[in-house]
Amino acid sequence: MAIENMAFLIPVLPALAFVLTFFLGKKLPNGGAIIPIIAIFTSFVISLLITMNLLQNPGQVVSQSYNWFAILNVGILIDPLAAVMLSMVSFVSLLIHIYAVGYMSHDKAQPRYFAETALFTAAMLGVVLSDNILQFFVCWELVGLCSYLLIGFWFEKPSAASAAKKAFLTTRVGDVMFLAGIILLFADIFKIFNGSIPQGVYVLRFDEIFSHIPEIAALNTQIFGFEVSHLTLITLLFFGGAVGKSGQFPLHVWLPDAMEGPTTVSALIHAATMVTAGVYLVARTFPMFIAAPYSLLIVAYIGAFTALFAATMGLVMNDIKRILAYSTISQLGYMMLGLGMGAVIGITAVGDSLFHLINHAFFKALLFLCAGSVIHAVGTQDIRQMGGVGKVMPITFATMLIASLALAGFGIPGTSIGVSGFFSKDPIIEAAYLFGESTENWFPYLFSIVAALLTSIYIFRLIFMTFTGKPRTSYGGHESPAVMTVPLIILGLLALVFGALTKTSFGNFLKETFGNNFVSIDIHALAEMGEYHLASHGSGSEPLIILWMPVIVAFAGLLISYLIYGMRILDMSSIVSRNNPIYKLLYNRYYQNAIYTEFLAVKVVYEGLSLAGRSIDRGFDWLVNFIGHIFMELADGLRQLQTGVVQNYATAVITGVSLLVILLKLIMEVF
Amino acid sequence: MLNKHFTIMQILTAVYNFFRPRIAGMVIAILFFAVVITSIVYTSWNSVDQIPQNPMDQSNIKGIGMLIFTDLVVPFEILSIVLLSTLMGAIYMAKGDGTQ
Amino acid sequence: MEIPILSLIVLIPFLFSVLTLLTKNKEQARAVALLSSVVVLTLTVYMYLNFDSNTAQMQFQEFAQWVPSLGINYQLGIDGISMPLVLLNAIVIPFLILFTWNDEKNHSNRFYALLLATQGAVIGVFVSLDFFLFYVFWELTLVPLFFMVSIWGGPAKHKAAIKFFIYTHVGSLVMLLGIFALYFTAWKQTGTPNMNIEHLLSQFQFISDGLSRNLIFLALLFGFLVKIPSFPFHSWLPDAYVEAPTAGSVLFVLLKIGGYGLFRVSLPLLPFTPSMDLMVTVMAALGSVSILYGAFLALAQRDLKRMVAYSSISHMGYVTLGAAGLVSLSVSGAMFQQFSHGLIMSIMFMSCGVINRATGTRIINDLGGLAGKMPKLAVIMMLAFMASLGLPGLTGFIAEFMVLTFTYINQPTYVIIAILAVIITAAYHLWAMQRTMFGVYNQKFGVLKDISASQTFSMAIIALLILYFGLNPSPVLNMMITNSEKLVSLLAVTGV
Amino acid sequence: MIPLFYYLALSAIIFSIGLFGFMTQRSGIRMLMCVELMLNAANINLVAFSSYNADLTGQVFALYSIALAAAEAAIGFAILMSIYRVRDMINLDKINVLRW
Amino acid sequence: MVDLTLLTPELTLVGTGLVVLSIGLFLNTNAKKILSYLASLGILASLVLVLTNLGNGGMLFNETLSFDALSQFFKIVFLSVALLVSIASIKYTEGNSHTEEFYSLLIFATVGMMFVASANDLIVLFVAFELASLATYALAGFEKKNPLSLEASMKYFMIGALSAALMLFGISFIYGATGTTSIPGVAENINILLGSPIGLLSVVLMIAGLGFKIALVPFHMWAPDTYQGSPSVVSSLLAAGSKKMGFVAAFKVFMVGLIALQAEWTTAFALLAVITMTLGNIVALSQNSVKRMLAYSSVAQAGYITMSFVVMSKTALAGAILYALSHGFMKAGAFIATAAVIYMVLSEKKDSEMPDHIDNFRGLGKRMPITALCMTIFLFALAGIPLTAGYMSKFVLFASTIEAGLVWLAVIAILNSAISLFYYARVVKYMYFLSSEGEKIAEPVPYTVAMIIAAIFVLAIGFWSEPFIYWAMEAAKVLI
Repeated sequence: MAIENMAFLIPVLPALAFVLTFFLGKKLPNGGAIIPIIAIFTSFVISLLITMNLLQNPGQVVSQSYNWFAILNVGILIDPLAAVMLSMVSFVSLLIHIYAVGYMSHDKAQPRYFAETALFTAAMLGVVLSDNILQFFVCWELVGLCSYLLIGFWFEKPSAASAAKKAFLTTRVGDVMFLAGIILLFADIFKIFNGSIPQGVYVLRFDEIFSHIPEIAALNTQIFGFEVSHLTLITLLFFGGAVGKSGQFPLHVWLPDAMEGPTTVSALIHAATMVTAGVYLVARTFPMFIAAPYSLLIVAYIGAFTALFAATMGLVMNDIKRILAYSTISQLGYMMLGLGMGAVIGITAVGDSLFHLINHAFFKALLFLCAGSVIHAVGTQDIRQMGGVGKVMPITFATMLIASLALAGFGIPGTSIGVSGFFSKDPIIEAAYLFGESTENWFPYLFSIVAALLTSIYIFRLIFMTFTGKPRTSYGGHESPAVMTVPLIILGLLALVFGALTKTSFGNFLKETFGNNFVSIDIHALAEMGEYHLASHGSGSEPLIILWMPVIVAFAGLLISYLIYGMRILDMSSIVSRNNPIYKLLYNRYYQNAIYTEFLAVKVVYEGLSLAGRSIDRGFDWLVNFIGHIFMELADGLRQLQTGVVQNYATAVITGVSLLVILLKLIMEVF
Repeated sequence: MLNKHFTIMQILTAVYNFFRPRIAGMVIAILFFAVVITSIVYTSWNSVDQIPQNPMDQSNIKGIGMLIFTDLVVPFEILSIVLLSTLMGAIYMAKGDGTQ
Repeated sequence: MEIPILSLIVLIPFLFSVLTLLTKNKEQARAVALLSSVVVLTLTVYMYLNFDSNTAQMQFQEFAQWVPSLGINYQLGIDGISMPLVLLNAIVIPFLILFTWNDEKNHSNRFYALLLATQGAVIGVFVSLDFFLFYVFWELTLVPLFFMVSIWGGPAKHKAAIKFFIYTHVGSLVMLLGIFALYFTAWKQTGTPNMNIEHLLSQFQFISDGLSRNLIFLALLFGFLVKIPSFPFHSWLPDAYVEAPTAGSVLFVLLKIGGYGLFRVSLPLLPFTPSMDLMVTVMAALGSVSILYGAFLALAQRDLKRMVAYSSISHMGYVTLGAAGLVSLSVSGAMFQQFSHGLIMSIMFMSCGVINRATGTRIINDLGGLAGKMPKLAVIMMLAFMASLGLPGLTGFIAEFMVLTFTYINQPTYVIIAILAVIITAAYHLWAMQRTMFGVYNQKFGVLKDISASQTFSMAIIALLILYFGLNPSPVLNMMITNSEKLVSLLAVTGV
Repeated sequence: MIPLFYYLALSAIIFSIGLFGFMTQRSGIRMLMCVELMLNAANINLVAFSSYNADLTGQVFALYSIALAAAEAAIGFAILMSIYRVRDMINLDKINVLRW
Repeated sequence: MVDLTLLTPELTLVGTGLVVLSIGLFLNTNAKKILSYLASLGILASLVLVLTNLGNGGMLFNETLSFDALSQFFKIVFLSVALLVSIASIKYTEGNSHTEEFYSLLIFATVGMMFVASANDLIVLFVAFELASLATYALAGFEKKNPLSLEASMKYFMIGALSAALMLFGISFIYGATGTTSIPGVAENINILLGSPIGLLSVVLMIAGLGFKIALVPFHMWAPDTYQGSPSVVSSLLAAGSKKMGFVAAFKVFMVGLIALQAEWTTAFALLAVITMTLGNIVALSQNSVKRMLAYSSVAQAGYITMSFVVMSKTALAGAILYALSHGFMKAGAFIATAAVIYMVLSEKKDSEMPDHIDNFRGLGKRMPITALCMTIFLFALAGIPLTAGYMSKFVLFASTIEAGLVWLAVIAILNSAISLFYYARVVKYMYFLSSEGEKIAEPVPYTVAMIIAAIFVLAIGFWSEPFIYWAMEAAKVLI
């Protein structure tokens, strides 16, 4: 059992690496990259060992917690959910660090880069490990900080600096909602304990929260007229935080701009790890979601809509990284949809969406890294200027192709042949179908199918525009060095094989998450509270056509993009032009920029409230000065009384005497 | 003897011209006077009914003398200092520096 | 043997401030000043080490008769409320002196004398248990700052100094009225004049008519609110903070006597004021409004230092809000906010000072891309800005979290208003950070050299402290919690 | 015998005339005369009360106040003389350099 | 035999006055410096004598003179102010051929004040009052050549004479109604005054007479012009010395004599106190001449002390008495400091028309460090900053006003002292924060000595206030 008490090392080692690289980085070769690589490797090994242990006896969960301050604690919880995430995060981060050694080789601020990525990994591992909601929030914000620092890595570029600010602010809006959820949760628990929390009870720990779910659900408040249960409010506020972090519909604007940072950063943070933190939050607090009426439905709808919405925009992007960014948003939409399907398939939803999360991490990281090596070689990010890169960079082309196939999701349902993307996305679509069947609400299913179609269209558009055809501009493309291609190959293998191997064992491994020594909940009892009636049978019993639909759609997408971009048989100029309203709408990204920055941030907040506030403040200032001014005026006025003539003084004395007598006489009469 | 006959009108106008610039002072003085007179009138002074006439020596110099040097000797002494200091001050102020 | 440690801590700064006046040149003056602040620091640390943090009683008490016929005596003592604030002052002042180590100021011996005098006066306020002594030190804090702003201040220094002096003086005079009323009613009830704070507070509930109790409470509250400063009485702050030299602004920030008064005097009185819940809602409303108001105004500022001044108003709103929460952890959260605000704001003002001296301007739009030229400053300033906007892992977050979470229980509406301000706080901090540090470098500044060794050292140490207390607040927080439990228990007694 | 009231009325009248003169006269000497007038009015009062209360202190006080009046007159004229020497006029309403 | 030892302080003082006068006749001008030393020693001796027999009281000359804690306390005030003035005027009368006149007038004025302090009879009070006034008329006009000084003494004389007449008129009525002139005697048979309007008239007349000396509002018009015009040392005597004489006379007349008419004169004083305070403070805001500003500030301070008549509690009286003492030191010190500055200005350019203009104070911190420091102490004491005499006396006075429940009066007083902070801080600002091109000047020794003594006492009362408060309480017991 020695491995359990090594668990705290997982986040601590990368944090140590951050401190060392930050200060000693300059002196070491290529910015001291070796330190974080070693640290993350050890964390990966430890988490892998713990996962192995957990696989044997899933009931035995690692859980340690120590007193932090007042009634709050700091602790570690590794249950199947956390173990899987730990291994994925450390593994992907390790590969990307190795890749970054090559990618950042000629950048002069390498120590700072490696320090920040090491800190990011530590924070992300912290998020995954934490056993209470407060520590979760603390690491959650630290992850936000690292993304701010890394997006704004090349801070000389004003666009990078403003992108970083935009990213931090938008995620901050989500974090505020998350904080509000924690505050509401704490207040309710405080009420439940009616004012005095017994010694040694850590209020915000997950087991404590889950054990009080029934009481919290009982409390409800009036908001805008209709009755809302506190649990729904808390879960939706948590979901608000997840929307902010994972770039779901209203708060996704920052993710495309986050591409300003180096590609390895995009790969690590905006593909594999950070953005999935939102999904992980919903997964970690899944019992609360399932016990809260309506909240899972809202998760599902937003997830589905984002999937479609992002995919439409992905179609028209010309910058290679922005296409992948929208693809990430779309896939995250899928994961949220998967969790939302918990309303119909219960706990397995967590397994499905986590499975998609892990696979997506692999092939999306791979896509970004390939894009990185293409940009590294070609020098531009605009796919219209690329073409025929495949001949020059065979390995990158091959791995990119595998990743695209995985993303589109090719495979034979029912058998274990297929790309990992297929095995993870398919159950979600089937669950959507089941959801449609049981609640007559077909939107999620429709959105997911159309999104799948668009996904394969835009990914293969990218493949054909960059790798096939004649080179449109002259570039001295050369294959990336070994240090970059090796991680590509490893990720390529995983993208191909991982799905098939672990599709069943992954599912039931994750079922154990909420039934172990740390916390044991009866999902069905909670579901009743949430008014969700879980479908009795698992997926797989749909008619044949539904089973094959995802694969058909993937092929259709491949065919369409091959015709348009591969063979160039259709003349796209009529569609891809300014006057085509739909294209313009998509190209301008539904004018979000205009809505968010110009109107909301600048007009309403800045001009409206701040400048108004400043004028009020000037009013206060003027008031204080005015009082001072009155006294000076009065002083000059009264000063004139002193005429300097003796006779006037005498008159003043005498009048004073006579008036005083008369006045006193009056006052005496009155009182 | 008046070599010119002054008509009542001329006297009145002269009086008016005299008082016109000083009307304010006039009003205040009359106000003060009124206040003093009313307060005197409304007080009932318990004065003795008959001033004690001491038929044999009309003057009360002896009484005053006795009083000055028994009860009120302190003011007397202070008065001497007053006169001395006023004298000194007045001479200092009045004495020119011998030029004109 | 019982060395009068508290009197030493209060009197040494005054003594040395006179000594610095006599020194001839700058080198001697700053050496003497540093020596005095280091001595005070060691004494405070020694006191902190054997300070028992789980009793709310007064410790290290000292007593000496001063004016027996009026019941005034020289009485000092320290407990969980005042210990962290004394620690804050004792820690930051030496580094402040180090920070101003080599800027060429005229009359630098007067400068250091005033600095030490303020330190002595502020610590005096925190440790005095006699209301008369409390008021004397309270007034004494104004005089050296008035001189400091007027001599070494910015362009409009005279107006700002006079305005600050009179505004806070009126506030403290109204407080004096409250003290008189309390003092004399207690004198009438107990027959003997006694100026001890504990005694007066305990006599407060026996005052017969409710109206005078309300008036006394309001008069005292007004004095403290002007000093914090909270929303309606804050208009002296922007001018005073902006026109003061860097060291002056840092001293202003260390001047936490307003909040301290709130905890020492107002909260014990609260349960016995007749219209108590009105008072609590007023305090909570003022707190949350000043948070929002300060945040919005900070967003609208073009001058960096003025923005930091308004953000200080916004942060101090948490103190009033936390105090109004009337839960032991919300009150200790407010106390911790005082402590953390002192640390964070001192670095922010120091960095404003450095930028102003290096580039000659504080207008945010003219600055740009300083991170390239001044990396050390950039890192420290980044940490300070992050702490100030409430990033977890730093003291700012701990205080904000405790105040917001535990005040929500009694004052939900005002916490919701305050939460809105968190986004605006993040906005103006990031906007300022991005405009000054990142983006394209403004060539007209020519070559800029980074902050000097002494400045880096002092700012770095305070930054490390912020990090340390952010991660592990309990060394300071436990004593606050014990005291706030005692304060809040008074409420329970009266069945609130 | 003459009731006390008449004396008091007389002294009040004289006092008011003195007051009126003091307030309105421009020349310093006339103002001094008016001060003398007022002091003597007070003396009348004192003597009247002394005789009607059959108590001599009033008369002694009157004596003292006469001495004081003399002293005041002396210092008054000395000041006026030095003003005349410097300003060649003693219209006191012109002497208002010190004002506001 | 009547115990004359009580009278020794007054006698020594008169003795020194006469000796100074007579010796002065035989000395030539530059030898007259020893006269000033002699006079100061005389005053010091008298002060020491008062301090020695502080304990024993008693009545003299069948109750016309009473020696009790109150009179001793005020004698200390008068003598210490006179000492400060005499030390300062060593420099002022240097090379002046009439030093003996100056000093003897000063001494006789102080004698007058001392007799007023221990007067127990209206006649003694009036005569001593007149002695003090008459002596100071000549002092005010000491600079015969300077038209301003003459104008000042003229105004002072004219209004002084008028007020003397009014007071005499008042005393005559009191004598008439009560039949006696001894103050306790008046208190006994007050019934006529009580019942009839003449009581009200005599109260107002007495207020007018004494109000002139205290400089309450309607009767204060002379004060700014006289303080500005007359030599600074004399104005410090007037402001610090004779104003307090007015107060002790008022204490005796109203609190002992006309105690029964309390309703009338409390309302009168309440009215006058508020107006005096506010007018004094507000008009002082806009003054450019420091002496005139100090004049208005002493008018305002008189308003504060008059509050004790309204509150009528023992602590209030103790506060007023303590205020009288500390104001004596503060104001005398401030005027002497201004005298030093004027000396500096005049020594540079002879004919500056307004030597005490505030611009001349520019950069004083650099040019005359000791004067600047003492002036700052006095100004902050006048403003009421803690650890100074001003603060302690304001503390006791305002606190007692609250104790008596007159919260409105305390609030007005507090706001007034806030306003006063502005014009005091303004002078400090000129001294320390504005620079001037003048170079460091040797500060005249007598002025510095006087200022340092005053500053020491101001800080002493602020810091070790226990003895002073104790004596003030003792003095207050005499009245109530």
